[in-house]
Amino acid sequence: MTVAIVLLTLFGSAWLLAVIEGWTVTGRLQPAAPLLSGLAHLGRESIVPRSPDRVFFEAAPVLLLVVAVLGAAVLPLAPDLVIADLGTGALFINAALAYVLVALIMAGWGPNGAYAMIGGWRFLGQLIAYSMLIVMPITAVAMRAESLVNTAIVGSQADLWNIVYQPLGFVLFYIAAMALAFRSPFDLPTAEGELAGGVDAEYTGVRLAVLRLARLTLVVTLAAATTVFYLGGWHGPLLPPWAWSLIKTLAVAVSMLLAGGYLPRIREADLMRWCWTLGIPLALLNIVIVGLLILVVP
Amino acid sequence: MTAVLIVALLTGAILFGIGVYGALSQTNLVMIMMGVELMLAGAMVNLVAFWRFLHPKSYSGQMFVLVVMTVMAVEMAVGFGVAIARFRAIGSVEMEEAEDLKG
Amino acid sequence: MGAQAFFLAVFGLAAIGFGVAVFRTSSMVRSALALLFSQTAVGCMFLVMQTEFLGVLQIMMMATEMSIMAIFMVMFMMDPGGLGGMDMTHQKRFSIGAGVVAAGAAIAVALLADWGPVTVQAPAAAMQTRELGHELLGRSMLIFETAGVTILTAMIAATAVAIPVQRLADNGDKEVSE
Amino acid sequence: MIEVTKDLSRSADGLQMDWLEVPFGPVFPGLPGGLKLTFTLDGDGVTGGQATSLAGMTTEGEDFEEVDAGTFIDHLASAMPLAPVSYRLLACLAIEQAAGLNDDPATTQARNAALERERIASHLGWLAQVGRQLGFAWLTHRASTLQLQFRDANRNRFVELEPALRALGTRLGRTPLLKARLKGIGVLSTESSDLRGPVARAANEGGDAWARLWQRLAEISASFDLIKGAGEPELPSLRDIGGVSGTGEATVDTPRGEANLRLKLARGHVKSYKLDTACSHHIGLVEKLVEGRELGDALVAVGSLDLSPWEVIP
Repeated sequence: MTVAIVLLTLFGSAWLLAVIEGWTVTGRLQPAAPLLSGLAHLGRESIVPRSPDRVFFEAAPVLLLVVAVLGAAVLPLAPDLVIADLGTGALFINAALAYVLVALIMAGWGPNGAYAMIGGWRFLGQLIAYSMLIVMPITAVAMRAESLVNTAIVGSQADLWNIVYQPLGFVLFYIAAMALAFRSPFDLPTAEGELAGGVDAEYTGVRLAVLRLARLTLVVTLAAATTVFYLGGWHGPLLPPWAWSLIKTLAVAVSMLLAGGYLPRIREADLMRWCWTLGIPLALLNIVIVGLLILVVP
Repeated sequence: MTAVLIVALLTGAILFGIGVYGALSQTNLVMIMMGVELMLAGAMVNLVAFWRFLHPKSYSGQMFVLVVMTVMAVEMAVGFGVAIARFRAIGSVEMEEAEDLKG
Repeated sequence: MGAQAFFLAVFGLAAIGFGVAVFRTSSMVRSALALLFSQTAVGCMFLVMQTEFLGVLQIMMMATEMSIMAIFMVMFMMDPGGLGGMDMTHQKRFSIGAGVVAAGAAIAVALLADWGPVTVQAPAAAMQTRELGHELLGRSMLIFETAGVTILTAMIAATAVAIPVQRLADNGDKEVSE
Repeated sequence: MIEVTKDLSRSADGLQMDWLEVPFGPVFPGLPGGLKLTFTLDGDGVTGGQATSLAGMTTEGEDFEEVDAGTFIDHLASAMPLAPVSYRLLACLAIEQAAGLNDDPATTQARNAALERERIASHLGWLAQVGRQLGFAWLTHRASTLQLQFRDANRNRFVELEPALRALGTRLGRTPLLKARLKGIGVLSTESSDLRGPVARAANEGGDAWARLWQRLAEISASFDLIKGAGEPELPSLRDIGGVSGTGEATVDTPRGEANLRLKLARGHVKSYKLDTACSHHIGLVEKLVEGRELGDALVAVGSLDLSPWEVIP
């Protein structure tokens, strides 16, 4: 039962996100647009390039979707509304989302195209930049909750949200999450101006529909993770718990979606240099600060 | 109950066997390293099986698994460092063309 | 207990299947990703054996590690796409023999040895993580630190070896690094 | 494997890898349509590049049968869709100079106002294209809407649009990541041969994509003041010259640089002409610009030259 609810909320918010994205791009609010474009994709011809690596070409969009859903499996929407409350839930999110890279390498190598291949391997470089900035803030969050269980993490934020307790960690995690979901300022693998769509340039028909759904669900999962780690999950005054986590997740997801339109794409060399020389020291500083706060302020 | 332990140990043994075959049969340094990775994976399966079914009290078993994971990472890092230097020197990392490294 | 044995066998067969695929495919990236999924199956075996932290760690690490191996394979192999279908092996008979002997020895030990009492119930996952934490920072603090330092030295050594040697401007000084 | 990699060329880090010949074809998003780049890629580093234009004017002056002056002007203007007004003005000046008419101030002022208006529109079009290349959605949307409003705006419409234009300039100055993206990309030193127009003027302030961006923004505001000073901008049209013959030459500073036209007039018909544009020289710069660069930087460098494939005369 909880599985159905969580999946419903996941794909419902992905659909809401698609409506909002359509609204910002075309300026018209059409609730049915995502469904219609999804059906339209089903109707279109699904082209397979010459001598592709067929297994990778077919598996990549599905793997991306499975990874996004798997990541959401450990995120609690309410104290009892979580599919699998694992003992190492916080780490499991990162373990699941590490396969976004595998899906993109498959999507890059599969279609046997120069743009897609370059896009795929570029995301490997991007991973080397952002992966530390996801794990270290999670460590700081787990330190405060003294446990890796997600419900305990949300429970520890009952009186003071983590965004207030460790703002530095929130900023780093938010940036790394956008880099992981290859959203706009970090859309190196699907750079429209440099690689003409890169990784998802070769996909048409039903595979493109699955890929688009997977990318939106990935943003929702990352937004839900940010809510659980930093915005005090289901805590909130009047509304029932699941409503609060839904509102916060949608707010974070929409902000991730729209923040990119106002920034040019970052250079890969800059991304790596700043993440390593600036990001990692800050993340370590964040861990030290949280450690001091826990020990000094009971 | 020991059946589960036996299944785990068999899997570890077979993975180890595949790793040995791979490491010895392949001509390319990178493939040999993949063989070694498979061997280490087989070893790790055995380690976890031993910890889970025989000595769940002493956590040094799990500690050992972490050390094996570190070995995997270190072996890959240094292996690729050497492979890059080798590739720059003679343009190939094939083992059959490595006679010039003989002592 | 039957379910655990069943799932363990399922993931074990998956790991072995992908492991065999690693050396049978001609396409290098497919072989690297086969190894990736073999390691993920091994990670799932850890989860089935209720050692959750190790399983999640294995799954997480192997995704990135094997992807990096994939790009190195593309760099260093003759026909990475595997369209040419070349055979890249030598001394096949000897290695099959060695593989069978190694596996046979391990299987013999597994079957013949008397493993004694097998515990049925493993500690809870959160408790395991806590205990492992105490072990890491308690008794085996030294091992944990040396492992960390070893990774650091390996990173530095690998980068130092991989960086191209700049030809020093040989303005007469002897110390011209080749 | 040694024989496989023996004859491969060595890349920057000394490894012999096989390089890919990848076309960044005539309709690449973010590049002007008709411009075909062929890069030799070593991974995502560019080791060699070559630019050709598929939309350039093929017929040179030779096999050009005589044509009446008016149709010649329309022919030249329609052949250059990215800067029609400037080439119409160029043709009118050249023909009038051939006919020996002296220019009266009123029409010159109106023509210059039209030329400056097109300069603003062309630079806004370039900004929209750079926005699309950098994935900067706001800039693309903003610049293209402004361009449509400016294209055929009369003088009082100009005054209304001025604050929007100033806001665009300041907003670009404050955008994070833009300077890091454009600084030091596509550096063209001052002594590199035959630079023209904004690329040349930006050469002495650092000569990279960042300097070109600010040079074009400065030109937009400079043209803006010129238009406010001059009269009502209206399309340059040919004054009647009757059946005159002679040779004439004219130079106009188009938005992409000085273009020069030399033509021979016979009894009111244009016998032959020789056109030299800025883009035919700038397209030669691409090779040196992209050599040894990362793919993204190479494409941004080519985009910052603001090449118009139509104005490339082979």
